[in-house]
Amino acid sequence: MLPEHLLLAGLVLLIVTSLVRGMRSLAFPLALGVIAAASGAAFWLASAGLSAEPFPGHFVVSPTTLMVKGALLALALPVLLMSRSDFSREGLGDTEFPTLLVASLYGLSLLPSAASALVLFLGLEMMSIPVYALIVLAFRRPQSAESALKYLVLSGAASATLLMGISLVYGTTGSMDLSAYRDAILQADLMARTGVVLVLLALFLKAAVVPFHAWAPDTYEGASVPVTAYMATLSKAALLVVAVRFFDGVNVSGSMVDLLAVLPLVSIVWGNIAAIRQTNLRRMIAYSSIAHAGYLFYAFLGTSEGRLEAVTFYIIVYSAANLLAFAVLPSHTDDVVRDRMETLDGLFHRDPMAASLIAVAMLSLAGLPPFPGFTAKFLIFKSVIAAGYSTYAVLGLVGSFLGLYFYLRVVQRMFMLPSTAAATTSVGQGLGKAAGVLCLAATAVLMIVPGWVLDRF
Amino acid sequence: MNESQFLLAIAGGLFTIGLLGVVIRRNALVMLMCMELMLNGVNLSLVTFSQQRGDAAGAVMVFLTFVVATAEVALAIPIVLLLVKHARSLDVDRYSELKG
Amino acid sequence: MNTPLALIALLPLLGFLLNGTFATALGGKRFNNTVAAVIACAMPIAAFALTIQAFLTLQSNGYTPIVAPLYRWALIGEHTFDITFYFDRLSAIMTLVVTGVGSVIHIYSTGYMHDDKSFGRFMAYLNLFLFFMLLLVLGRSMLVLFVGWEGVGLASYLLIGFWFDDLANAIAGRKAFITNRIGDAGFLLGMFLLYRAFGTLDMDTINSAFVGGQAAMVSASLVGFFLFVGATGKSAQIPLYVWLPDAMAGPTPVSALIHAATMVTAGVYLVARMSGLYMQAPDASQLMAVVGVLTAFMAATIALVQTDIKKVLAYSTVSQLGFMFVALGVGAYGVAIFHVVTHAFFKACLFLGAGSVIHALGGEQDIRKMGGLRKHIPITFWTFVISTAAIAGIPGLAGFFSKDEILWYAFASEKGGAPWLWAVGALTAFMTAFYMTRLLWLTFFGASRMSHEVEHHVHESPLSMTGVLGVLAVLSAVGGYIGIPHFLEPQIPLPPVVESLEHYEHTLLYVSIAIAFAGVALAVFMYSGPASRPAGIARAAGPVRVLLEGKYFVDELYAAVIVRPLAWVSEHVFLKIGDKMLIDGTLNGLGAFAQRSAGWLGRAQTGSLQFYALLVMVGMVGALLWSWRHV
Amino acid sequence: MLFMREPMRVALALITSMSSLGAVYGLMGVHFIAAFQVLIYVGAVMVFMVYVIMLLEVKEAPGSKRFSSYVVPGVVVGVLLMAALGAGMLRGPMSSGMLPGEGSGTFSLVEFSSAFLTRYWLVFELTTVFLVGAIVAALAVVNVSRRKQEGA
Amino acid sequence: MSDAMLLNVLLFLPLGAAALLAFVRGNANAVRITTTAAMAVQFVIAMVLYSHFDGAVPGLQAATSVPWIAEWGVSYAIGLDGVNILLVLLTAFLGPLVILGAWTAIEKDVALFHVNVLLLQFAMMGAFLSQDLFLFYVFWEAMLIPMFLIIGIWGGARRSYATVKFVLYTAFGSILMLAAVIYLVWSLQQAGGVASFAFADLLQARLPLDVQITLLAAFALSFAIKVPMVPLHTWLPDAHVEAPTPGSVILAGVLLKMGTYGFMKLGFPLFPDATRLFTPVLMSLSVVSIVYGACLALVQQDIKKIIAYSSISHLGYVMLGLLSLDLAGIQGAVIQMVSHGLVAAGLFLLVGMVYERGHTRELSAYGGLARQIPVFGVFFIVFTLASVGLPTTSGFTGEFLVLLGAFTAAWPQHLDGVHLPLILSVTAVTGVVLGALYMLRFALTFVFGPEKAPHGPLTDLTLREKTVLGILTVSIFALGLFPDSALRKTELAAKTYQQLVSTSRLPNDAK
Repeated sequence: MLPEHLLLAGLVLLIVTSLVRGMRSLAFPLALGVIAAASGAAFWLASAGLSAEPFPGHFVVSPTTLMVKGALLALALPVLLMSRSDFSREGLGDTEFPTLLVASLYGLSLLPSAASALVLFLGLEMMSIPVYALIVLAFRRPQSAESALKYLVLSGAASATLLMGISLVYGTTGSMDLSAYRDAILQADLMARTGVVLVLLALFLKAAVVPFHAWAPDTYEGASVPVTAYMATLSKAALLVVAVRFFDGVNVSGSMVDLLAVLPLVSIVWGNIAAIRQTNLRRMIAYSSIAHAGYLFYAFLGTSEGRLEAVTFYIIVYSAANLLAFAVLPSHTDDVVRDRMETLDGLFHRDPMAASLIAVAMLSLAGLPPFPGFTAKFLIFKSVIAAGYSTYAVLGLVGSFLGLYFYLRVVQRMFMLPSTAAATTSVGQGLGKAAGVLCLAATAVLMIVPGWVLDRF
Repeated sequence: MNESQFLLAIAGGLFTIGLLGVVIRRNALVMLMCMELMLNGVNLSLVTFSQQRGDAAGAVMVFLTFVVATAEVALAIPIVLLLVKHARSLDVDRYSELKG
Repeated sequence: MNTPLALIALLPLLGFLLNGTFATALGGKRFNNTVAAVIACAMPIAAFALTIQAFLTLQSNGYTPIVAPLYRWALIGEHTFDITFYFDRLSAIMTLVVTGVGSVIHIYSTGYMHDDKSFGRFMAYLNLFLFFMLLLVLGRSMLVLFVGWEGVGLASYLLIGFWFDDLANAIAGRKAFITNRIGDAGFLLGMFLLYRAFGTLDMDTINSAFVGGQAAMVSASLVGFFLFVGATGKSAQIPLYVWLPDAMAGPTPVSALIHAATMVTAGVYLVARMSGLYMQAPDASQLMAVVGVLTAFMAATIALVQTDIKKVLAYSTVSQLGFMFVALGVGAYGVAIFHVVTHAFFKACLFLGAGSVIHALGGEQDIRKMGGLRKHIPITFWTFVISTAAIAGIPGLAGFFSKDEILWYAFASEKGGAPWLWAVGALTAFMTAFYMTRLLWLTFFGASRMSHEVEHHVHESPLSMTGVLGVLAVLSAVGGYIGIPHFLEPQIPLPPVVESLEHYEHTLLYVSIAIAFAGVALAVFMYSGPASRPAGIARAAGPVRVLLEGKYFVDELYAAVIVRPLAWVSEHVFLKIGDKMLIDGTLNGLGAFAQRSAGWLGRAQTGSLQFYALLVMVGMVGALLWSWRHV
Repeated sequence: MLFMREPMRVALALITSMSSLGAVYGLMGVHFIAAFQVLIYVGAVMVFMVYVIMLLEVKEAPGSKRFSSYVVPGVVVGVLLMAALGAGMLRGPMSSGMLPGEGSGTFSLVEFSSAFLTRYWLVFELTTVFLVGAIVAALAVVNVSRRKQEGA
Repeated sequence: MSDAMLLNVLLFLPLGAAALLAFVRGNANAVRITTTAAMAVQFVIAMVLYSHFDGAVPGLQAATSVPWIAEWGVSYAIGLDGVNILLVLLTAFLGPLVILGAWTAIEKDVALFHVNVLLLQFAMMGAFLSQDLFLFYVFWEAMLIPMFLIIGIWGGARRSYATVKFVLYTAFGSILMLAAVIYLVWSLQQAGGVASFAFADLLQARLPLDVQITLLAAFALSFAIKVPMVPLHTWLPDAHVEAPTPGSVILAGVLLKMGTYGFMKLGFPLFPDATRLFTPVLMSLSVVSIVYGACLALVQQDIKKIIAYSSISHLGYVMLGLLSLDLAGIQGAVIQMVSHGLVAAGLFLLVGMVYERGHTRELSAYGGLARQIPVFGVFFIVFTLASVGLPTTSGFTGEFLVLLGAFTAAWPQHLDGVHLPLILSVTAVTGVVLGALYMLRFALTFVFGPEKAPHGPLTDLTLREKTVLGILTVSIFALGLFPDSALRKTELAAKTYQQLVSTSRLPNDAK
């Protein structure tokens, strides 16, 4: 578990830096290095084909899990890079943000290789606890606390639900191993079923699937841009990885299908429609992320072989696009103003590069070819149809069609409206651009050689 | 209705009451306590099962729950404090500015 | 050997390209009028010469048709569409007429249009017309014929609307084009049927196939009908004749060349060319005869009351074309062609004469404002007299022979000849004599009704015009002695005559002579006397006069039945209801619905934490209960 | 505790229920859990709670509503949920309720801790890491509030 | 350099040029010249490939195929065949003319505009060339985005509405098509074991009738929207009216061919039995399009709308020809596609030139243009007549062959009672009359009649404009007078299409 060790070391060092006055400025580069190293290590181990079970029944590593780990960690880099625009000033999270991020990432990196509910739960909490802090950290606006509270309460409820589910499954199967769920899901036993459903619902709740989505828009809006980016992409991604772990090796059937088809479908439609009217960027992204959660859970209708591949590919594409959009978002001293759609009006005339990158992101999120968002969607719906749920696939596609409108609205605003706000530059723009380019490169790779990427999983 | 079932029933009840509390109470602190209550329910059921199985895993999980619960409270309280600073009230309904 | 044929058609095209490019605004008017005139006239004359040469060749090798393939237009599967020229007795006659009359009219135009600001454009158009007309008569395949067929339509469209600054002219041009298009649609259908039956469009092949009787696959009558629809368009027969009178909006030489001498006879040529088919199509032939005679009669009646010099001639053209179709209908194809030729001579002469009159009067066309012109413009007068006599059927002149033969076959042909056809025809001939004499009299005799400044500078036209008039007058005098029917006999046999009727031939001859003189006499009697005389008769006619002066209100009828309903349906049903209301309405409605539901969902996001928690609870209960369905 | 107005009362009620739970654990023979229950919850968490409650003795206007506006639907759904969960948990396979003590049932603190440090020591480690993270987070939040005060 | 290599260059040239423009920001003219140069080179390459293309050889030519997403059986496969060769040539031919013809039409964000045009060119080429369903779909959809931007940024007043309508319309069709594509490939994988998106493999597919019908419906919806066929056409007038001149030209010139091309290349050959089953319906729709489009063109007051609706009518002929399953009809359809590309492009260029001078699209605002700006008048009449389908113009070749094919195919051995195909083909012939009606109505007050101009006298065409229109005119007459060389290239493909669609491909067990 080399990456984890690296992160842990990094965490300790970061704490040290935050304590020692003179070293505060080191925090950011240090975190950057650590995360890069960790993800690099993960990739390296994966390519080395390492597969081992350092802690039987708790923690397993295989090339695939390492790849996922590496990818997720790599996606954290842009988050960190773009954070400078909000968290650069002394005492305003210049050390806290990196520290908390690394702490959260540590938990996140446990998830792909967790083999027991214990580790899984722990990792999950370890990932989300720092996020509560991150939300309030910027405190650019009074609502941050409110959004933090909403997130905390509801995800606390989610944890409780998850635990309840776990305990029920434990009750029926008598084991905390994730392998136990394979039987539990297939069992026609009431308690087992209840447990599994509770677990699933907890995941839905954390991943913001209708009707458990309500916290997302408020939280995303209240949090600062980098944190929103982190929540919308990485924590959601981790959630999906967890889900894959739970449903590993199971082809869902019966009423589970209904749950996994109907609720995601509803959230696809709900998210895409509700986003139409949004005048607030992060809120819109939140709704779009609700819809995307829907697509992602659609993947679980498919057979278990392709599932990890489909989900991972999708979340990578989706996260890359989201991060791309957030990274180059023009910064503004007032977070509320920055969040308004109007600030995007005529962006192309102020900052062509940013506008173009955001446009790419939006179109990729909309799933329009040739952007990778399409390939990802294609992969998901391919697996759904292959599993024989053509009707659900068609409905889902039509739902995704609804989403086209508001993504295009953003493009229209940036390219087709006269510029309103004046160009504002602030600290960290450069790094933001760097992050954007990073994501763009990722997107390009995913667009041009999707086959190569897919073969890695 | 044997003993373990009775315990489980209680566990479920606690869980539900906790959730219900989140729904129907306005006071932020009360809400937090209700969440604790939910976790307690879970713990109870975990312990019950682990007892039946005679297996430590459940107990370990309970241990984790303790830790997590503590951490959550430790984090929730300052946040609530922030809120209160902002608008001198614990009434959650005051904090519904983010919507739409 | 094949070069001349192609050249005959291509020379005028060359003229068109040269003048069209360099004598118009397109090339910045590099040619002055003289150059343009020389080029424009040289081409048709050269073509005429080539035609004569070709004709001699034809004669020399015993009238075996000359076939001159040019290139392959398209190859579909095993069926080829070739661009091939074909020169036999029929096309020889037509080509001679077209190039001959065409040439002289070109010369005439150089005088007539000399002062026009778009002289070059005019000559270019004339050449273009000639090119297409020659394609029409020289083509072997119906495809080539059709190319010419539509091409002449185009040329006529452009020339009718030549003075397009006046919208009325442009509208007249459009009317001509559209009406012709309707006919062309029928033509196309007939062509398709033939293609389907024979896999080729070469007319000689098709004819021989029909004559040989191996054409069971397709009903000749149907094809005949479709082609006749085409002919009615081009040759101004009922119901599509309406465009021709309006076509007089064009310059007079155009009326002479296109709307009298050549283009309008294309329909006649087509039927004669497909005679082999029509011989097998009695129904279609019958229809043709009836339509022809009705057209002749109707047009003649309208001509009785027209006061515009060109309109009178226009309706008489329609009427004469009717005669030709009668001939075709009763199987006397050669006779029809004969009348085409003679008609080309005298009608061209008449039109050009009218043109000369108009030219002399500086644009005045109303015969009520003329009179007594014979002293001022004698040459025009005399040529006009001759050609009028010719069309009226005065014995010895061209019109007499051809019209008489038509009437005879209408009476006695075994192929659908009938006494009533003859009767109507004779009546029409009488009217023709009458209204032509009326025209002549009102224009040239009696006292002058011209305003003084007009009368002041009335002048004879230049030689380029009067010379042409002379030539045509001579032709309309002697044209009748060319025995065209008998020349065509070996190719297109004349129909047999019912024996029982043969002995009527001379009787009918005298009768028609009498008719001609009667018509002339009546007209002279009416218009030489005091003006009260015709006025009285007009009063007596009452409603009939209204009907005639209203041209039977056919235009109004078409407008009410076809044109306006079409526009109305398109506007109110298709556009307003179909596009705007049904389709776009639905789509915009859906869009609005999405917006509204977005609003609803937004309101569901109350911001209240408890509500969210409640949602969670509801979801949990629902999910749990649902999930037990299959347990 | 759902119906008491004063947060403090609620807290006390919670404490009671927790300690009684501890008692139950004790009865079931898992003494160490009972110990934890009492120590951590009652000892730490709730004390903290109570402290905070006392700290911000916010004057709730007497007329202020105790319940949110969703009390009615909440209760209804709550009852349903309780029914659902109850059904789900009771109609399990192990309804042949094995009383504590049967089978390999109870195990002493020794067994537990040995197991904990052998089979589950990873979890143990992670817990520590987790706590570190939590502390950092808590500190961060506290910092924020402190900064707010400075700013104010 | 081998033909295959050349083809790849042909495809990627615009992309390269776009990249160049994106980074090299010169002044407006530099951008325009670069674009034109790139397009011109592309056209030259296209000409070379066209001349090398041998119509007598069956199958693909100058083909490239390399695996792209191996595990799905997706490959980057492009190539020339009789179906796309003419359209590729058309696309490459119009490219430079569009830029030249609308040189001054775009003054705002010139670089961005030309980048978009080049991307659009790339996408369209790709769609025509691709021989792999996935690749085709990607290009097919990729066309949306540049067009969306072109209309949306440089468009008219109601551009926002028009763009959204355009994109949503088209995307809706594509979404269902996507489902169909996935299902098709998956079901083939079920049957044959191996997944493949290659046209060649898909055209072997044997599908039960109900499946064929469902899939055809999805494909047809998507293609019919692009064509567009009534009643899915209402996006076109709006898009055309709002689009800037070059946008309209490309839209009418090339983009509309996508739909008919899709039908000919995929829609019908993939599902022959369903196609034959639904031929009456589709045929009726195409005839309705012919008549309906013509009628609507008859009552428009906006000069761009007239041409837009005329496009609907003209593409109805293409569909009719394709559905007639008669060699003449199919060949005619192909020619008609190219012809409409040339004619509509010319007309939109002309309208654009007038718009640049008069700044309004109201028909009633103009009059007697032939007198005011004679050269313009000449070209306008030429293109009008070509659109009317007058012999010797390309329009005639297309319409004549289509109608010939449709009619001969529809005529029964013995006339007995009502016979739908016959009625349809006869109705289609009336389209010839209607075509003349609306185009001449357009010409009547526009170029003829008393002189009228919105504000101030108009200036006649510049040399540049004359050149562009001249080239187009020549091509129109070339295709009208000597279509055979083109027909030679496409005949084999037409026969293949005919044979594919007319032979049943139900599963063996089903028979």
